[in-house]
Amino acid sequence: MKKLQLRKLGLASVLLAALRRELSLALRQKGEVLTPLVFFVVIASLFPLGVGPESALLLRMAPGVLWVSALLAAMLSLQRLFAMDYVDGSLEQMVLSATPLGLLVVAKALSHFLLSGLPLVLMAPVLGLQFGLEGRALGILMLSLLLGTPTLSLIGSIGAALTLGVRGAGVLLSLLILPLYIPVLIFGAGAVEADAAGLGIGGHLSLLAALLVLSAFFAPLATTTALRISLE
Amino acid sequence: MNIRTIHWFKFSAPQNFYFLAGRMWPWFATLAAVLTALGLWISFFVAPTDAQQGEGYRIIFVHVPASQMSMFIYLVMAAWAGFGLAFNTRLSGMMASALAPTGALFAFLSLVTGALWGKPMWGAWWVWDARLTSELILLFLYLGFLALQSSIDDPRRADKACAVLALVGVVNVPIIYFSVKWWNTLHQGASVSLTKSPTMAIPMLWGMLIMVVAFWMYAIAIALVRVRNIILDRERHTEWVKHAVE
Amino acid sequence: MNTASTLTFAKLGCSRGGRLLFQGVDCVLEAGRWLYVAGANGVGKTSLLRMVCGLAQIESGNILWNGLPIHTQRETYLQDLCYLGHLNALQESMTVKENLSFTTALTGFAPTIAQIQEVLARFGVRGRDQQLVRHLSQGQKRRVALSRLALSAAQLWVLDEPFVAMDEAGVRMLADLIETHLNNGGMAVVTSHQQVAIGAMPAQRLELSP
Amino acid sequence: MQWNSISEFFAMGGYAFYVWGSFGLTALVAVVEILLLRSQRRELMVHLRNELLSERASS
Repeated sequence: MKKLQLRKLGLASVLLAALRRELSLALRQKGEVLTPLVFFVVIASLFPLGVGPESALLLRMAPGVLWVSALLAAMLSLQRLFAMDYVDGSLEQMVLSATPLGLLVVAKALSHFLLSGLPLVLMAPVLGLQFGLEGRALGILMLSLLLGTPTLSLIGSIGAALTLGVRGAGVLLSLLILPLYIPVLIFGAGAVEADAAGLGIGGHLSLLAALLVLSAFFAPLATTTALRISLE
Repeated sequence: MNIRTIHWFKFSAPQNFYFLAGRMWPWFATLAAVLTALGLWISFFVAPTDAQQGEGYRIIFVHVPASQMSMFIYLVMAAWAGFGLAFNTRLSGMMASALAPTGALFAFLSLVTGALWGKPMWGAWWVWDARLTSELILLFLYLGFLALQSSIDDPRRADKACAVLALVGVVNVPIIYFSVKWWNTLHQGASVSLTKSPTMAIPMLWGMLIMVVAFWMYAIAIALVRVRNIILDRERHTEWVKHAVE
Repeated sequence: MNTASTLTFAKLGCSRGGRLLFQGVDCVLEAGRWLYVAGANGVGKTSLLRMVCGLAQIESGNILWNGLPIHTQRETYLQDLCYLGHLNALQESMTVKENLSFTTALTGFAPTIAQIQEVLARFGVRGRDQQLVRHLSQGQKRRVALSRLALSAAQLWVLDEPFVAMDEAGVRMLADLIETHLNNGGMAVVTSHQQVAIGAMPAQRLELSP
Repeated sequence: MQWNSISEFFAMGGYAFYVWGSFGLTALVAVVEILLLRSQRRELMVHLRNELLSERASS
């Protein structure tokens, strides 16, 4: 029997392959991509029913409500970030592969952002209109979500890794992760409110960006440690 | 025993620490009791009435130590956790999990006494003051730690997972505090804050200081007793535990 | 492959849930040889293999690869390692080809379709490359998982019960594959309930006992 | 000392509920924690002894 000669791959193509796999896997389970999005819409639509249709009040609440709904929706899909690969052993192969695990984690977080964060960004203006937000405010809402949701995916990956194969992982995940989401919520929703109050939003947005950079650096580190612990 | 002959790494083995902790905790407990008595006496009989807040300010003698302890214990917990992850010592994880419940209780006490102070001073049980809000989030972090700890069956894995969580938490605490403060100043201008406690007379300061130390001693004594239980439970198959139980 | 490679266990010990499984295991495996790990159920064969991979933490003793502890050289060591555990590492909703190209890509190589088809044919799952994994039988899934070995460039194979649930032809096939691997200077650490002969080479035997 | 009578001390200048509530709750929490730890230790000891006895009996 002869040994096969295989083509060598660069690191970038390995990561691209990992990203492509995540995306195609998710797209084959369309329900799992769409459900958080529908959840986002439903949650946000419940608030006016709860507090009444008074437009001034809704306008005041809009940034906070939309951001909180986005947090919850992003969290819904977090649990399956590693769960399927954990069950079938693919995760073991990733941990044992020559590819740095941190980069694979980034690829996974990126795919989570593309599949749950980005749709939220695109969906937000529609819901914003329901709350009476307009033009400029909608733009700022989208911008803050665009800067904030990748951070949610990155921080969330830590929680997803910690709760792998654990009893009641779903609820536990939210308990672990939601407190860590608070800064993102504050600066994200704050940006829209600050603009409505006639204040500058530069500070908010740069802090969101700083959080993104910080979490892009630290979260993969924590996640890889947590993954190794979960597989032990 | 000559203190220089104590080999510190010897005590990082759970079984040695078990006996060391057994000898140490009564001392800390006694200190805690004495200092609490002294602190209470100062808080009620020496410290004068405050000009603005009357007798109501006396709540700070438990509120301030409780909130300080809740933050310190989280730091200490994270330090143990980091040590455990870096050097893979079993004792570190046990210490972290022995500290967590006490830290959570202090956070809870800090919130409730804060509310009991806030009601007569501001007329509301709860205000979204930056300090109180951060304390609430700290309580959430503790609860997450405890929940994760209890939902993983393998204690070694639980220790390590919780260590990662504690470290992530400790990196986030300053960020959370900063963001809450930012949020607070944006939404309500100048508000009464628990940090702006009355202009402190010297006896007040002493009372608070002694109460803080008393709480420290209490926390250490409790953690030592709890870590003894944890060690016994984890090492139940070893010979020395069988001897110790007899 | 490096013909001077060695895998060394030095006073290796393992306990689970406070109970000692084994201790003081010493062993040296050289290139071109395979290690047959034997022992009763629950004696820690799988734990040993997971330690060899670096999945489980080493509690006492050490595992050396080319003379260096494996945890000090994780990146290089993992390039030389291929692990096949109880789990197949196959995603049900992906095709066989997608699964194999992904797990191979993780090791830094890209197989062509023809190469995948060739490997699958060798393992008796010819023409299944475009099928979804969920449409395969258990035995077929295992064969697909094993064919990952043929696509691996790693020197050290760590195989946990690879012969389980294989028919005679499958066992033969896998044994031949391992033999070729050894002849090319490879090494393998294998657990197995049944006695299997691999080539003419006698296995190095490691009997685990408490 | 600023208290003229016992009742004045307990009244805490009208803040009795808040002050005594705070101190009382803190004391309560500490006592409960201590009692819980004690019962936890007792249970653990009983449990470990039983385990040891059954182990001895079976061997």
